[in-house]
Amino acid sequence: MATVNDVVVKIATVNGTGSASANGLLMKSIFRMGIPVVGKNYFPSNIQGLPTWYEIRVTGDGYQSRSDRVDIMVAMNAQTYARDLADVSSGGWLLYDSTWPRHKQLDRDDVTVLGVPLSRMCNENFDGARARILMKNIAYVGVVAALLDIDLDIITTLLEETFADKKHLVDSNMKAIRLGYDYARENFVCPLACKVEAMDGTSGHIVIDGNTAAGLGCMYAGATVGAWYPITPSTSLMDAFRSFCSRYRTDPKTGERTYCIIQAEDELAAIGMVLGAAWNGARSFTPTSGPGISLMSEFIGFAYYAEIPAVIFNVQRTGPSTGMPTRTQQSDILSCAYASHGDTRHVLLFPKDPKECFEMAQSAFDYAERLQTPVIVMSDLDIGMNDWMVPDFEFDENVVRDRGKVLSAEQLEEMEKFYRYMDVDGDGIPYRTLPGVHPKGSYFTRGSGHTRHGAYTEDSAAYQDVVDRLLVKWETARQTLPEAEFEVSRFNKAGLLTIGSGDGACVEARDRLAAQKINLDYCRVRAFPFSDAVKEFIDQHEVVYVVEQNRDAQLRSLLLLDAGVDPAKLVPLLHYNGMPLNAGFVVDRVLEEVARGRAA
Amino acid sequence: MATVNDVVVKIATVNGTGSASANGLLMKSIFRMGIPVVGKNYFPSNIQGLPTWYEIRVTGDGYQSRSDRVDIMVAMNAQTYARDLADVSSGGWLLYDSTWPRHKQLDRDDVTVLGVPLSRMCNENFDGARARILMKNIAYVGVVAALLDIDLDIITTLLEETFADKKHLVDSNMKAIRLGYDYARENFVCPLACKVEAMDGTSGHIVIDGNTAAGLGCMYAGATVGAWYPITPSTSLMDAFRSFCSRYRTDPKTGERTYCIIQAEDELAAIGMVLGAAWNGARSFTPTSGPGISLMSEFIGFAYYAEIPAVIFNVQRTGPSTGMPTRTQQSDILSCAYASHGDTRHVLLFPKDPKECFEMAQSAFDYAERLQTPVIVMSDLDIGMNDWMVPDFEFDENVVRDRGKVLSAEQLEEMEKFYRYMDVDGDGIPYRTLPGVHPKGSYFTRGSGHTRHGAYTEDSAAYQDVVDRLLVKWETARQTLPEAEFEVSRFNKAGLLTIGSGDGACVEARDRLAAQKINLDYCRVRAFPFSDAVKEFIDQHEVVYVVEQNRDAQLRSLLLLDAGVDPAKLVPLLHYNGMPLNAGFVVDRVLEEVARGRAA
Amino acid sequence: MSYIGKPKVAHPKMPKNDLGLTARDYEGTVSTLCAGCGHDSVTAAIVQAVFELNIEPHMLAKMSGIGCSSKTPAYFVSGAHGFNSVHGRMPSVTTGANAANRSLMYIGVSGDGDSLSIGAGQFVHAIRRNLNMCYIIENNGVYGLTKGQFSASADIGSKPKKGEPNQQEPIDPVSTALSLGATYIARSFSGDKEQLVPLIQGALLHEGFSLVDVISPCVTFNDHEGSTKSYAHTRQFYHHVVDADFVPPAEEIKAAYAKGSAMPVELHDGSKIVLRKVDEQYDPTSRASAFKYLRERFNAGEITTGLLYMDESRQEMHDLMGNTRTPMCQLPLESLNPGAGELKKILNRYR
Amino acid sequence: MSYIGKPKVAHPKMPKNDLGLTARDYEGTVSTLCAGCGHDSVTAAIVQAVFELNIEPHMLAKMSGIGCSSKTPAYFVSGAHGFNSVHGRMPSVTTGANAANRSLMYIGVSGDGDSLSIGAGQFVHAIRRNLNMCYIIENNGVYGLTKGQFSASADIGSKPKKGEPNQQEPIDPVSTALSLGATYIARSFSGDKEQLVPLIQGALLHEGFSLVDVISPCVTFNDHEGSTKSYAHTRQFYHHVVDADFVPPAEEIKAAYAKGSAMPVELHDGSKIVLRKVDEQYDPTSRASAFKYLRERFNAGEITTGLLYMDESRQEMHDLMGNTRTPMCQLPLESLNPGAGELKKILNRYR
Ligand SMILES: Cc1ncc(C[n+]2csc(CCOP(=O)(O)OP(=O)(O)O)c2C)c(N)n1
Ligand SMILES: Cc1ncc(C[n+]2csc(CCOP(=O)(O)OP(=O)(O)O)c2C)c(N)n1
Ligand code: SF4
Ligand code: SF4
Ligand SMILES: [Mg+2]
Ligand SMILES: [Mg+2]
Repeated sequence: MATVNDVVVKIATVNGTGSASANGLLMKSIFRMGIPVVGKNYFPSNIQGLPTWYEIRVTGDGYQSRSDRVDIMVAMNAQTYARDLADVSSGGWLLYDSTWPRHKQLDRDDVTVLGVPLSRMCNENFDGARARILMKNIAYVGVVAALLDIDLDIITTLLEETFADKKHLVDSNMKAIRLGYDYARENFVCPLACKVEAMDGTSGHIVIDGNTAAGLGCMYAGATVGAWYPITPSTSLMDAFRSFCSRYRTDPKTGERTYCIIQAEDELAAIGMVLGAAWNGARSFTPTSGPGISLMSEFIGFAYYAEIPAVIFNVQRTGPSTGMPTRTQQSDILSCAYASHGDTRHVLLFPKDPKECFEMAQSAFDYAERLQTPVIVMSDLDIGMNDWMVPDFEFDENVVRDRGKVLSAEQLEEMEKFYRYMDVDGDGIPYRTLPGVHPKGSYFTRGSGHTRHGAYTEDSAAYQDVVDRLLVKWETARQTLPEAEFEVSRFNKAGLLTIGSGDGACVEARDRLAAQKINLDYCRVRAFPFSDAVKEFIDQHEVVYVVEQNRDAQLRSLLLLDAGVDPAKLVPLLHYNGMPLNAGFVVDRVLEEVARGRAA
Repeated sequence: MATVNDVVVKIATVNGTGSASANGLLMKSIFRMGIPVVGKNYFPSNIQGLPTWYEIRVTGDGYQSRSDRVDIMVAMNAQTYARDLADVSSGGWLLYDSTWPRHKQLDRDDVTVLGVPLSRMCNENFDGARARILMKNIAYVGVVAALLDIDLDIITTLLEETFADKKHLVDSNMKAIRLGYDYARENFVCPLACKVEAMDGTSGHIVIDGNTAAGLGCMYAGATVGAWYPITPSTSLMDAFRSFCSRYRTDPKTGERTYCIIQAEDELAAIGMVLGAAWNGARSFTPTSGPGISLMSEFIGFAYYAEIPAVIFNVQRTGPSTGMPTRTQQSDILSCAYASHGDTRHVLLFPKDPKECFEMAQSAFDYAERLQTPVIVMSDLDIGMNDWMVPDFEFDENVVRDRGKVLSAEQLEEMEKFYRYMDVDGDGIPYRTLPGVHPKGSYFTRGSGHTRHGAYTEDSAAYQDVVDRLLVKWETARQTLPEAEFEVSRFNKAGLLTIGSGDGACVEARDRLAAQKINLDYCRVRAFPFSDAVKEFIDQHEVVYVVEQNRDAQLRSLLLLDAGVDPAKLVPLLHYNGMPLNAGFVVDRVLEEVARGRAA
Repeated sequence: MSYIGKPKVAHPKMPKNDLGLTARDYEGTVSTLCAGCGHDSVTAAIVQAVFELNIEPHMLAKMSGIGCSSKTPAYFVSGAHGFNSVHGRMPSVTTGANAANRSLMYIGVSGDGDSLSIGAGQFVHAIRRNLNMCYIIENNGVYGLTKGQFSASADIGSKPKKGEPNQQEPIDPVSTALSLGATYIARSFSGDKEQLVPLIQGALLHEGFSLVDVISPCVTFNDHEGSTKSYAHTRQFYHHVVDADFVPPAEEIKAAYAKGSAMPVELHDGSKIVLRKVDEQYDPTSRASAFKYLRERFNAGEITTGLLYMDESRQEMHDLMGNTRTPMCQLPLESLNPGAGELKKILNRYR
Repeated sequence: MSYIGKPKVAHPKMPKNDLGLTARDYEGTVSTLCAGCGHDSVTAAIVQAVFELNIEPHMLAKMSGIGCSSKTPAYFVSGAHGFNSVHGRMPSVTTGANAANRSLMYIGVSGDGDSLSIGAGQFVHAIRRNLNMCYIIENNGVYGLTKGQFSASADIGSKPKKGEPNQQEPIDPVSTALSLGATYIARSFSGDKEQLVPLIQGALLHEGFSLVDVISPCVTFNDHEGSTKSYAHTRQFYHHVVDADFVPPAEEIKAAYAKGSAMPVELHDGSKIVLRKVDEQYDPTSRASAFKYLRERFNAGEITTGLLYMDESRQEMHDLMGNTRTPMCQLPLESLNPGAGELKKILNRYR
């Protein structure tokens, strides 16, 4: 099938061989041609020597999720050759390094195999083992460029930007590109039937990963204290924050820093530091992943009960326990919503992509300070570590950020007496004071039983008074948090509901299903507790397919518990094998349910 | 109102003054008269000098929960005098130490105040500050004995048993008892209208607390490794295990021990030790409370996924965070059911009293070993630290305990190859091997992604295969665990459902409601996941009142998620101020709901 | 835990400090600890120390974990903010608090259970960062609040009230801190206020991590015969090696030091600690020799006390990082981002 | 992590140990670490050590946490059971495992991140219990698996690949272990198999807690110039003080020791460790002097290696508790309760 700007290229290599930059170059060059792209990286949980894949979906119609097919497989890893060949869609192509012989027995009739002697060419043209390996990767970019008809000028420009000060590297890279490009043009019919063509689909967009976006968001939010313990896939969030801050928050003259990043000894300490800093009035945060959340849970409960703001980024990965650290999932929803023993519940935000990571990284601090409670931004590996094409981020300098109810020295001066946990405004949110501001503001923060006045108590009524007020605050949160996104028509009886990185696949699935005359309304939830509108959305439909990336229908569980909706209406569509969600899965599962007689 | 064997005595003292033994003596003497009693201790979270209360309910009809009235208040603490007087039910009595004057302004017309110069009497009759304080407590026992008509011979016997080798202590204690007793008989009309009379309501029963019972159960279960970190209210469980083991598991000749108790450095370590020991085939356990569960959650998820047996006793206390460590609640239900990040769920057992603590302490090991997963016994402070009158424990020496699917050296010898995570029997439970048993049994236990063969994997299908099997195991657990207790009549449309220490109050509430012609069926759940019968019970009623001791309706939440019942049917009756549940609360709440038009 | 308020009537003739406050102004709510608990004496020493140092109450931050000892911040300086965190995690909270506001003075009160068992990791890492705080361990060899289990500082052979003597090697916070390079290490005894007060003062003013390990007997669970953390045992085997006097910036050192030589060390704010060597052999400036001495005395059954090690040369956490002196929490939010225009430029890197 | 199986064909002429096994029989699956990683050399040393010690593979328990280092137990002795626990918690799992079955031999492999940051508390307490295990830290100064952040053992001034040099005081596992009283403490280098193998053998046979701190460079993230945990730096500043030879029970000590004096120490199973002093000054039997020496050399920039401290006199965990020698997990369940009759008697106490 001949297509334009609708092709999926998957590259199989070995990690630690420098293929990442080659793959990035390939993706970027297509993006620079104005064509929307989706890039997904499937990498192992080790440092060097294991199979790794990169998948580029060229998607002229701008879909956001990974595809469910492979048109061109660049099979650079002998170890996974069989599996890679099997993965190619019928009618597709497989590119391999013909320097060495390959398993002919595995050949498929419906796949065209293209051999390019990449190693030989690079060995002949470059010196040194390391350079030869690197250049082999760049050479396959050249081959693919020829096969898809990617603009070589754009590649050149990209290389010039990357190696601004290193002209010789631009030259050697271009030489490798040329080797592949020319070989392909000489030996194969180029371009293939699936090819790319410059278009205007990317202006006003950038390509960025969610962790970088969140790190940038934290800087823009004015976060000053970041405490963390390294854990995949959240590590690059703090790396980004650090690199933006070292550029923009370091006095160029004195070298003095207006940010403080602490690599904690573990996650228990990281969250402790965040609480200490927030108690003192700094915007503080910690990025982590599942195991970190488990370790933080005692302190998260403390923050809920002592009412201390805290921003936590949970970049979710696959599985219980250590699981698959380099695969994606949305499986910490329940553990985050109810983290810690006792009656606790926590505000969650669900960004759908890097742009929302940037935005929610900022608003999370506002909510945390406004609500005086931990706010957990529920990202995942797919969003956090993959490159997404998203609209440009915006920042309005005139927006005054919400610092919540903090009493100033002047206000304290005028008060007769300050009581920490009084519901003065009826919204369940008390006033707080910061240490060092005014003598009248002092109080004793504690996770043990306390009264509305902030005094220690073991009295039943005084204790209950405070935990009951926290429920009032919860309802305030419900009104305060970002509203879900809806697409509703009057006629549809069924709806699709998802969160976060499920969005792309759901949007695409809706289009595909609509093409089959199955029309679904749509709701993308952005926060927990759920707004009234989410409940209404469910109430107004006969059936709602809840699409989420975990085994135990955790989002659906929260909907039952917090929105109090009818369980019979909520049909779980669960994807939890660690790969990012794709539209095909959603379409198939909806069709299955419809075939079983569910509403559509 | 004149009553026989239906009276509530509450004693207000200061902790650290030795009143605990006086109160125990009082309760025991009534029990020895054959009259059922309920004892509740309300103590502060400190060691000395703060108000503390002990409440003895004499309950000829054998109810198990605390009462909602106070007939006789023994007000020994000036600090809480006002509050204590206010607590007395109309028509009741207040006993105070008339050595010193008291707040006459506070007097109530409907309460009879009885002054006894306890301090003066004791100062005159005993030497030394410490003895005088202790004897003052014993003296009020004498007063109450006279007021209620408790048999002095029984008190004497009890003292003789307690101070078997210390005759002089028996004498001094009896002297103090006599001081109080005689003073009362001389100055008041004794006995009061509310009095006790010997009956035959306690034979075949003992008075014991749940932690002692659980510690005894662990010894009988053959537990050999106990790891723990002290935390109220679970500490006395390990103390009991230690004391039973030091008596019964220490070789009388060599002094060698067949048990190993490790005071861990914290709860993270305690659960790690339990897993290490269980992996090696020992029955191992840890007692803890809420904060400990939070800290253990990473390891609990590991055990779920790596399938390692572990027995955890969670003696629940009040509140999120440190909360009120000496008050009771059932508020860790959600955090235990879903402890840890990722898709995890855990088996819970809900003992209702010390007898079930003894039994479940044993069966918990069977379930853990059979199901190869953590089993959490959800006790609470009320059960664990209060004295309960319960039927004698039984132990059948002929019952062979279930050690689960562990391959022997012989079995391994005969196998071609052993694979750790294969579902050979279709019940979702694989076979395991123990280190050191046979070379063929060796495998690598890990919390990272693994295949059914036990090999490391990052493969989507192989990963999903294992977590899907865990769901099969979950269904096996559902069939395996102890069935709920039901009381069902054909005619009732409404039911009452509870767990654990909620039982006593619910049983009593049902009787009281029945007296008002409100008949409720009853279900006491004993395990999570819930059996099919629990679901049926709910399905068969129009409304089910779910009585639990937390703010967030956590049991009800689990019922929605795991039993998939109709939320509209489940009406939450929530009690969470830290005091043990009483029947009055249940009755009032049901009446409220009925008044609102709910089925009854 | 305060059922009873404490009357705050100061006698008009009570001495006042430079801020015009009396010692009363540095008290807290009434202690709920057992009568005679060592911790209450430490509380009193802290009150005196901060009173004399003229610390504005609200510029002091009182940090703690969980335990009888960790309750004590409620019992001193009511006018200071306090943070009673979770068990064993005071160091991390203090680290974050200090990161956010370096202008406050941090006093952390912990127990041997809180710091050496559940909190061992955080204790170690606060030292490693040279966190600017005064860290007091009220060391009684037991878990007081959970009723008397041995803690990790219990000595081999120390007897419990009932049961068997401890057999495990004790963790000595002082040697551990020496091995980790803490920059101010002192040991004292709750029963020796004279020694303790200046040690706390020095610890408060030292820029960096200051450890004050205070033997603070638990009268209820660990003050019987055979206990090596009892009042009697401590008094008997107590051995001062280097005492310290604290001299405020303005004052000159004029006291005459009878025993041993006196060595003044200047602190960052210009005040001084005068080390008075009681034992001439002892060198409080060398980790190696301090460690050796301590072990030898330990083996001889002695409890070495005083200002055991001091290093004014190492930078504290913020300075190691090159952070601004303005407290992070006081930086205006608007000043912390490069604006909309710069964002555009940043985005261009991602095209 | 084993995508490829490893062919297990042993050459017929390969040397066999007393059990008739070849070194091949002590290998594991193919390593997935970076080519040149120090950890792979430690793996090789372990293989040789256990091969030579004639350990039955299934009687060895391989314990670890999380990290590149913690993966290595998969790469040696496939025939042994392994427990790859969670990050930093290997010590507690090993404690429990040992509590249940004292008849196995325990080897724990950890990293500097795993042991000195998240695992610091558990590390400390395993030492305190004198847990009978061989604890190997594959110390590379960085977090390898999470891509090169400094660990707590990074030296002051050590340079990262990019970014700023480390400023924080390192945690030295050896000095920490000395301050805590570990009973066998060694340091070595992954590049010095000759020194490393007998140190591991001694550690395995020592009854009690044995620490082997192995400088094991991370070629990917910490082997560049300026890194103090690089091959080059370690080789340059490497300083043997006491080497050790392991002599099995049966054999007599007959080797002649050229440099320094030789001191045989008998182990519990009758085998011996012969300490060969390379540096006459060094005394491996005194915590105090060992600490002093180590600090002085450390200040001089040297990396002191060898068997640095040994104490055969202290009892290990079980013996401290007086536990039976029969593994707890092998006690028949029926033997562990006093029966129904005794239960009746027990209940009578509660009437
Ligand atoms: C996570 C957690 N585990 C256990 C406890 C129970 N607990 C409270 S205080 C304490 C020990 C206190 O000992 P220490 O720090 O020495 O203080 P002390 O009471 O002796 O002054 C323990 C174990 C807790 N509060 N939190
Ligand atoms: C609770 C938790 N936090 C963080 C991580 C991420 N993590 C994996 S390995 C590692 C550090 C490993 O460093 P080290 O122990 O020195 O081993 P190396 O890789 O250097 O051999 C970290 C932080 C994790 N697995 N679990
Ligand atoms: S129990 Fe011990 S530490 Fe706690 S208050 Fe009493 S004496 Fe002090
Ligand atoms: S990253 Fe470093 S520690 Fe990890 S395998 Fe590679 S070289 Fe070894
Ligand atoms: Mg203590
Ligand atoms: Mg490392």
